[in-house]
Amino acid sequence: MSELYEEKEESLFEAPPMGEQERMVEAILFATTEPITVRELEARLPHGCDPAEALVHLRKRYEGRGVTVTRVGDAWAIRTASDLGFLMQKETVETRKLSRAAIETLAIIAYHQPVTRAEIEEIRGVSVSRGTVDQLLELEWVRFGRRKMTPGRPVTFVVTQDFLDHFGLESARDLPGLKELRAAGLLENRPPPGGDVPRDEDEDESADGQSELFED
Amino acid sequence: MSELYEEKEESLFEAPPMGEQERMVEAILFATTEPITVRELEARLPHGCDPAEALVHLRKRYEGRGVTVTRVGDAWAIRTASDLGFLMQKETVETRKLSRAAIETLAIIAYHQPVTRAEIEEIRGVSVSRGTVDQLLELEWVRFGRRKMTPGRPVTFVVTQDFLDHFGLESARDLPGLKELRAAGLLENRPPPGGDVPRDEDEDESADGQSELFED
Amino acid sequence: MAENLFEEDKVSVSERLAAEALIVDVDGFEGPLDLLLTLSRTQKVDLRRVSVLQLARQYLAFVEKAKALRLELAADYLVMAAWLAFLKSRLLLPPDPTEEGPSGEELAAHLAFQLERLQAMRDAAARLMARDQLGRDFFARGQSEMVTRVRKVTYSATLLDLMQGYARIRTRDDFRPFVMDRESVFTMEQALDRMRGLIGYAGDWTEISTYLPEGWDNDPVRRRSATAATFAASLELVKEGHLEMRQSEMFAPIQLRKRD
Repeated sequence: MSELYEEKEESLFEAPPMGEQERMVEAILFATTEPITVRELEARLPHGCDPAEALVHLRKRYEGRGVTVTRVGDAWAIRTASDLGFLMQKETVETRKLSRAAIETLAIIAYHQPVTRAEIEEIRGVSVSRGTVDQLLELEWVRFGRRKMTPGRPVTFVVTQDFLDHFGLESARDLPGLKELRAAGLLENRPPPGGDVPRDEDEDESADGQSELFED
Repeated sequence: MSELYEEKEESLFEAPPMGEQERMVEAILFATTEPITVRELEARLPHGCDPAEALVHLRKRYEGRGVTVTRVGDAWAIRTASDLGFLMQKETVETRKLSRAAIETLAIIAYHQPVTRAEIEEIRGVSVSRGTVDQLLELEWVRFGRRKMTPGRPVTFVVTQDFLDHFGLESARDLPGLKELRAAGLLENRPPPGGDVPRDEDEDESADGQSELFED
Repeated sequence: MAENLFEEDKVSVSERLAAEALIVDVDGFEGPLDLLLTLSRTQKVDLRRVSVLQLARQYLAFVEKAKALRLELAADYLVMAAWLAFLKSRLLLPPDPTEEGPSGEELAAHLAFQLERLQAMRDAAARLMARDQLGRDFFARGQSEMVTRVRKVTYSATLLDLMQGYARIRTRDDFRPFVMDRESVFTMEQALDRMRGLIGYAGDWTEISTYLPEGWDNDPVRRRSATAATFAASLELVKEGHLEMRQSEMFAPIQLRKRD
């Protein structure tokens, strides 16, 4: 392998050749169950390594194989190919059934993040029961995000890396149907006409969120 | 892949092509918690598969890679290549739950920073042992902040970037307040006597303190 | 929205049957918005083209029916009913140019938007849950590798631990024995004493508020306490046969008169 990368060797100086770096990244990713960030990889590899580039090579190498190199937010993990799930009955873990309220709340957090409790309630039309958010926090699928710059500075909820990992998403941008929902204006936080609630600043804020991530 | 194995296809009849079998064995070896025998593989693969042969191919494929297909007794497993063991140090780390005293001290520092030892003791209602603070310093979750302009000019403690990273926070200001904790169901439901918990001043104070640290 | 104005109240038999089926299942709804969404499906149109006027009628019919069947409806269903009745009148009457606030059409459009957004989130949730999931369709490494050469202890704690720890400390002091704040409490005994001295002069019907002790009507806490005590004392005196009490309707002033 290493001859492929020989032309780089003079600039890498002390760093191992790219083929070696790829092996190292492979070993580290195989050894753990949790996704590992590029930063962590950098810290664990010998000085001067370029894990981001090694990952590109490694990912290509595992294309179409029984296990694949998967991106999870800003981290990476090896996961079995999902078409082989039928072989794994033995490994399947029974997950707690989420209530319909919890599933809807999770979807709202994912698609509208960062989103406040009041906004979730506005969308669902009912108050969010304590158990619901509690359950999602415990699963570590959602966490507290940045506070909103609106009166009362309410906390917000966002989804986590565990969430992305669980649903096989590279990033929150890859949520199914996100673009269409955004184009249809359904991710907006439209205040009721007449403006009983002074929501203007909220508006600005939420535009920063999920919807604006895609402006580019 | 499958063209390599075409000459066998007539005997395999319904079995998937060898390339597929190799993928399946790869996924199973990756996901099982224990090394797995050829007989067990046979039981889990679709009818007519030849796991022994798939293993030969898979083993060859992983030759010289970061991980290898290794025989363990009469079973098979994927293991880190022996020359890369030095990368696995982090995997041998033993994790222990932080003690209650340490968690409480850490929480107080996070919510009230910059905070002196005397202030921590006042909030916790017990004296803070040296070991507790040392442990937090060693973990690099807290560090010394600037001295207070009060008699004795006591040192203060603040939380670090490592702390924020570890707990998935964007800033210590995003930590939820008591009311928000209660709303999320993270607090046993005890009615606050006399209406509100006297937390407002605290909140202002900590907002002041923290903004000093994070605004710039 | 204009075409709605000419719509007849033509609720078909099948719609009515559907509405009755809904009522039996009133507990199955997560609030008024959920119910409205279900009702809107009977219109079998794109949610963006849903007739809000028709929807308001269906909802109001539902609430009427539920009342007739004496089903318990939560307060928010009734609040929504009141709002929809208001919206319905706004949609039916020609707009009054002198009136402030949003037009009926704007309100209707917002309701339609809310319904569409809720439906969109439900669809999104369903699509999310239909994805391949970790531990069900694809899998993580079964065995993390343990190399025993280097041993180091790290400590872990989660954000939940941290927040719960903090909450534990901060709520520990919330518990103190319950002590009544006597300063702002006017007792029934005090009120009885006071009333006994005053009723001799109450030949005509007099409002109960005039019996409140002096100096207790500025602070709302003190006023509440004095009102409650005076009222309780009056009842006691009625029971003893010294007083008569009357009230013409709910929330009307309560009046007292000495009993001869």
